[in-house]
Amino acid sequence: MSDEKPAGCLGKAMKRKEDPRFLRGKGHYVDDIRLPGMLYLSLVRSPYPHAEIKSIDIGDAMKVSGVVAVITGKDLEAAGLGWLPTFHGYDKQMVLAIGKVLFQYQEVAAVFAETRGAAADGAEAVQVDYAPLPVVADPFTSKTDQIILRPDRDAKTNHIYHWEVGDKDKTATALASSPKKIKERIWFQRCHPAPLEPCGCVAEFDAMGRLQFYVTSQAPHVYRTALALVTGIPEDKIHVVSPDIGGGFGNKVPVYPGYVCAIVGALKIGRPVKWIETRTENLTSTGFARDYHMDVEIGATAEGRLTALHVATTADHGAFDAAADPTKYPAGMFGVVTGSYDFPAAHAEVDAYFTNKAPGGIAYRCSFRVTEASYAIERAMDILADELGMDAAELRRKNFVRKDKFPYPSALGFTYDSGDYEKTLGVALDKIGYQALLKEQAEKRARGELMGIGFSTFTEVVGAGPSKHFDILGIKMFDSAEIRIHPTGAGIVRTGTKSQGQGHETTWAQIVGEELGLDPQNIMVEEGDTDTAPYGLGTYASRSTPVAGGAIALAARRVREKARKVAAHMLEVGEDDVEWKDYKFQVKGVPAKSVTMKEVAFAAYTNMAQNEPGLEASYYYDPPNMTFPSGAYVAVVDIDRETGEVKVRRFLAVDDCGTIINPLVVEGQIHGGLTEGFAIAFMQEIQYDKDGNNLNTNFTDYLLPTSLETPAWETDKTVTPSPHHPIGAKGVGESPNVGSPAAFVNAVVDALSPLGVRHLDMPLTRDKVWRAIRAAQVVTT
Amino acid sequence: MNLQYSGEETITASADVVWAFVTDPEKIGRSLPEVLEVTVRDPTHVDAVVQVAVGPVRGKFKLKVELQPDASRRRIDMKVSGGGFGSAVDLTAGADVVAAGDATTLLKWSGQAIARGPVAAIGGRVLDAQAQKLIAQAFGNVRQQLSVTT
Amino acid sequence: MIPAAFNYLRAHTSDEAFAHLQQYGAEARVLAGGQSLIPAMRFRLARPAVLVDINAIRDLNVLRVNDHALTVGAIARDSDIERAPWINDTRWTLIRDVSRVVADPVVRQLGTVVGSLCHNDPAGDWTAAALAARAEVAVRGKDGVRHVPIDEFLVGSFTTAVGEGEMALGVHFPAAGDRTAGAYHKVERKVGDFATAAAAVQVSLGADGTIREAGVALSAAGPCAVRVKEAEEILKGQRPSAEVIRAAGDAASRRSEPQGDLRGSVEYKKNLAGVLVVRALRQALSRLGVQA
Amino acid sequence: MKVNVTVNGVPYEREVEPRTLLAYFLREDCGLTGTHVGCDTSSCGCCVVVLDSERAVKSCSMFAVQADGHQVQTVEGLANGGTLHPLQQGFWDQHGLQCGYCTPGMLMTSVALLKRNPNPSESDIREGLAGNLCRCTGYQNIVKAVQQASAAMGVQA
Repeated sequence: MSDEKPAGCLGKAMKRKEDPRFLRGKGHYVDDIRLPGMLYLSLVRSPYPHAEIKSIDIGDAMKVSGVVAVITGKDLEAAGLGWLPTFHGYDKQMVLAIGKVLFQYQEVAAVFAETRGAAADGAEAVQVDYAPLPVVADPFTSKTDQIILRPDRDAKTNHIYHWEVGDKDKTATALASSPKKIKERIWFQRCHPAPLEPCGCVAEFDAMGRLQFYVTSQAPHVYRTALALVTGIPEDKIHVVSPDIGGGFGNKVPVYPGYVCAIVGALKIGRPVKWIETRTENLTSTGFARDYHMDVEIGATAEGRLTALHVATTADHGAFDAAADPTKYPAGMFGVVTGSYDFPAAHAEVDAYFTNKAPGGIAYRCSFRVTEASYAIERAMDILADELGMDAAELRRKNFVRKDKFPYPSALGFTYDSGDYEKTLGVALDKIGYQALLKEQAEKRARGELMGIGFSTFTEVVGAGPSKHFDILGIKMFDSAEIRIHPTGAGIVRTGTKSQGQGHETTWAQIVGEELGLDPQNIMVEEGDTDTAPYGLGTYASRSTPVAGGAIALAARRVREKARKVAAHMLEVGEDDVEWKDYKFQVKGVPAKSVTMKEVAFAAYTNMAQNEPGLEASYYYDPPNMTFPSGAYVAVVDIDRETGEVKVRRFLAVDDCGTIINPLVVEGQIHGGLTEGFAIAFMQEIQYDKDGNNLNTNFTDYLLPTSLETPAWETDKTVTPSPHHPIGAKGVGESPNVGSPAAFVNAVVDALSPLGVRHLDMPLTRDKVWRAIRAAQVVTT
Repeated sequence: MNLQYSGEETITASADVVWAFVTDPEKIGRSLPEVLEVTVRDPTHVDAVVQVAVGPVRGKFKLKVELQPDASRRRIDMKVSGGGFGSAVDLTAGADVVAAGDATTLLKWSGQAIARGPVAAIGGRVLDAQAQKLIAQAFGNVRQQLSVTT
Repeated sequence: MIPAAFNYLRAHTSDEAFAHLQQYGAEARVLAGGQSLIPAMRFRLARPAVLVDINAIRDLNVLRVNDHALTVGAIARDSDIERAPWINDTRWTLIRDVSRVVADPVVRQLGTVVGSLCHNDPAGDWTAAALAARAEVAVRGKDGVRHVPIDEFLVGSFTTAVGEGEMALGVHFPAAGDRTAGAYHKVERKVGDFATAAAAVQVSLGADGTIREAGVALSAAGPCAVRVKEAEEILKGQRPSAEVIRAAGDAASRRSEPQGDLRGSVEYKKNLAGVLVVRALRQALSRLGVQA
Repeated sequence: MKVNVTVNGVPYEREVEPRTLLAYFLREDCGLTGTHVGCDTSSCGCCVVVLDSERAVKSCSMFAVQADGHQVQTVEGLANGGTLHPLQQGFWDQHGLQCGYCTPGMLMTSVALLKRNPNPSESDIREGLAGNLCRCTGYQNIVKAVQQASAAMGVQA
């Protein structure tokens, strides 16, 4: 153990403690688990998007060598497990199809076999007789209710919910009287987080009758409670372990049918069952993202002062409403659609509909619909700037929420904790060399070349969230930490979070190290095991640093208070005469008389006098507010007129996520998020044709960028701490995915604006860009 | 994957002979290209197993054929639904039997196929060019078998 | 996804491989690179009963250049070409360009040129290059080895002149005169994707600076790679000029009959065919020191 | 069928079905779970291993029977006891990994890349890694990791 005095480890670019096992190939992922007698589960899936199931013949399948059992929806229904409540509780989802299938690739039967090969052979041998039904492939057709998709529900309509926030009348009158107005339908296409590790699990009932459930879950405790409620197995008899996870991005929040089938199989057959989905199953049946058709209207004065914002969204939720939003927020945090701007009046509404597509909607680094909201406002601001003939940066600066207005009550009900939008944009404009770029652009435009500059000055809302507003399945969205310091000054911190690559084993240790003046190299972090970790709501929506980070800091401060008593005994002074300064306990006014936390820790076990022995504490943190990270992104693009190819020449991201725990980890999160934003803007879509066929069912058609397509990223920061967070941290994981798509699209539309192009929906494929140029040429020539 | 097809066959046989042929489930079943098994269920339903082989793609498709003859208009509609490779193909085809003088008949056909699942996703590029050939081959077989019998 | 079961036969000589293929006919597939076959097997679209592995046959691992031809054996890998000592020779610039954009850098370590020709994907890269370079494929059948010109070898989508029980041994790219250069321009959505459109060209200049020989072919422009004869005739005998190149490009665009799909509309791909032929011709000529 | 494959210098003799993919042979028959599987279409590259100490290959696009009599190097064979390979050290220093799922494939592709081209430029590296997908890092730090390793190995060589 190192003895030198730690000079504080917050903000240090520490190398990650968890890397050595990954570098040596010793990571421990779900598919690495092999238990004696383990069976393999393969799911039979429907090629039809909407069809009655006339019959399921498992005779041939049972004859396939190695096949042990086959179960169908009817078997599950008999065991009371036919349907699964969805996470925010308004709807339910079939585990295996019962009576009919509602989306292509929906689960129809589960085959259990001795080997992977036998399971696949068995699945192929199951004969299902489908009677195709007419298909509803988009929310606008669904809205007409000509074909009712879910007769199982009381309300005989495809309309799932109407949600709205803001002042409808005030906004309508403000819009009506605004001298300048724009209105545009902006679609954020359906896409998919596609983590490199597909979802999967291993389920086993051990000798004690306890369910040992190893699963790719971003929220293991919520899984344990949900499974207890669904299966009736007492919660003490359920042990959920999320081992190392190969990327999540929200895809590993929902509970999938494959998990329930594995558990039922393990129970019925009495042998462990492993289910690992294929890439095709991942892309076609697990939680998709977005699919919001947003009609955006903004009003402004002639000088570009914003007067009002109205957004009406038609949302495609697929066959079941499995969007894992907090209970009171069916449209998640869409209310942040006013963005960084001071709108006097605003009104946002969302209507959601069922379609014959996979369920989901909340995933892909999206903070509960914040990506859709941020894209809508940042795209619409450029359209308004174009309408006003104003510089896009100037229009933004003119309408930013002023620094002195925080905490800022937004027109749609949020209280922004802090921000310095002008400073962040200033750093970006300066570093990108905005004036020089404008000059270059003017010269290029004179020569008919297409160069574009695009901005996105977003504000997002993360860290869900205060218990008075936020719960999932009724469980409030707090988070917790347990810290125990050992006699030699080493320690362990356990949290209810679950990293899927975000570096918690290092950043959590840095918070404890900072708060207690201990060496983070010797603070072990443990998460993901529901038998040992305190209850937490898991890692998604950039909530771990804002919520669990707060819990860790406050648990550490409780440890410090306990330690103060022992320190007072060691320093032979009263408790009130001891102060914590420069990472050690000092006698007030006599800094030379001090003891380090390491020394106090040893004393806590060996010389604690009348104090309670040991040194540990826990804290369940209910955050008073969410946090509001922001940023200023700038993209510079050049377009090849003949091939429609867009080359991203530069991309600068200036992020403000408050206090930074580890700059190396923050930079890594930003690179990763920008790459996802780039992929969404130019390459990614889960498309269904009018017959309900999924056209992007694997990596040959659902495109992930490689090292060659991915631009080089320039990053910078401003730091505006969150006033209410124990260490001022806001969380950053989602900002780049939230903020960057609009910057890319704004840059491309800016490049094409001389041709009269005003808006293009993502993804901006070569074909789409080329046809926009060609259509404009037909107009102008 | 949604594919449209059409074509024409000139058959040296009378319209009545052609009509009798195309409304016979056994004969239609036998006309399917590379057919392995034909099982007639009833006068308007026949099941068949066909071998599909294009480059690396090779395997069996189980087809259910439903005939909808309309004697008054001498038009026969067919609904073919098939499964294989964990995928599904639904084909609707219609053929008009038109007498063309001196004991020859024109068989004018058009069809639409929807392919679903891996066959469409992966084999889509294989399928389109191939499906046109398969359907043309089926109606070609009809012509061959008829010209033999007369 | 796990393939359907099959029998594996490893052949140590061409005769052994040929004997297996003759025995099992349509039920057997040759396993060389396997980079198109194995994914199709994992989806169970391809389910051969027998795989004949030819990777151990030393005399098929040929990559030889001499005065009259570049010979590529059936198990010579894309990456072997990428790293061949002669690859920077102007004569082989078409081959070099293709070897750098086919599939992705790791798949190229196992993928083979001959395998790609036999697979004959409508958007294949090597098939278009073979047309432009007027290659010949050596096919061993019951009555010995025949050399099939590439135009006859490529029959239709995923179908070639290799009959049941037959086997492709290698491909010969004729070594044209020294004032020869080529180029391959491919637009793909990302590395590893099939071509949205691609143009393969190879031109040979005569002593007087006119174009003595021209090969122009397109990928993803029909059931399989297609030679653009009209463009070749426009170029032949002409002195390289912007107009001639433009005319060849327009001919290519007219000849292109692509499918509309996720990669692009018919209109886009047809236009792209012309654009890429123009760019490829310009680059090939500039490699010969001619700016047109 | 019986196969003999030397993996990281250790001979493994196993009875396998011909259809067993090399990736699953390594993971399940040899218990070396460092090699990962992430797709169905030879696209992602997290299954890359080095064949006969020269070729980086996607072990999901090769059958175990094809590796009979050959040598395979996987990520578990990179470190030399306690000392990390320069590439492993580079990835660690440059934060070239986050979830770790693509890392084995990235490392093995880089081993073959540096063997062929000991001091590659940034674009050589980006081109060489274009067959390996990563969803977390955005590649920038992976490229820096390979650059650091090639410099360190250049000094040693």
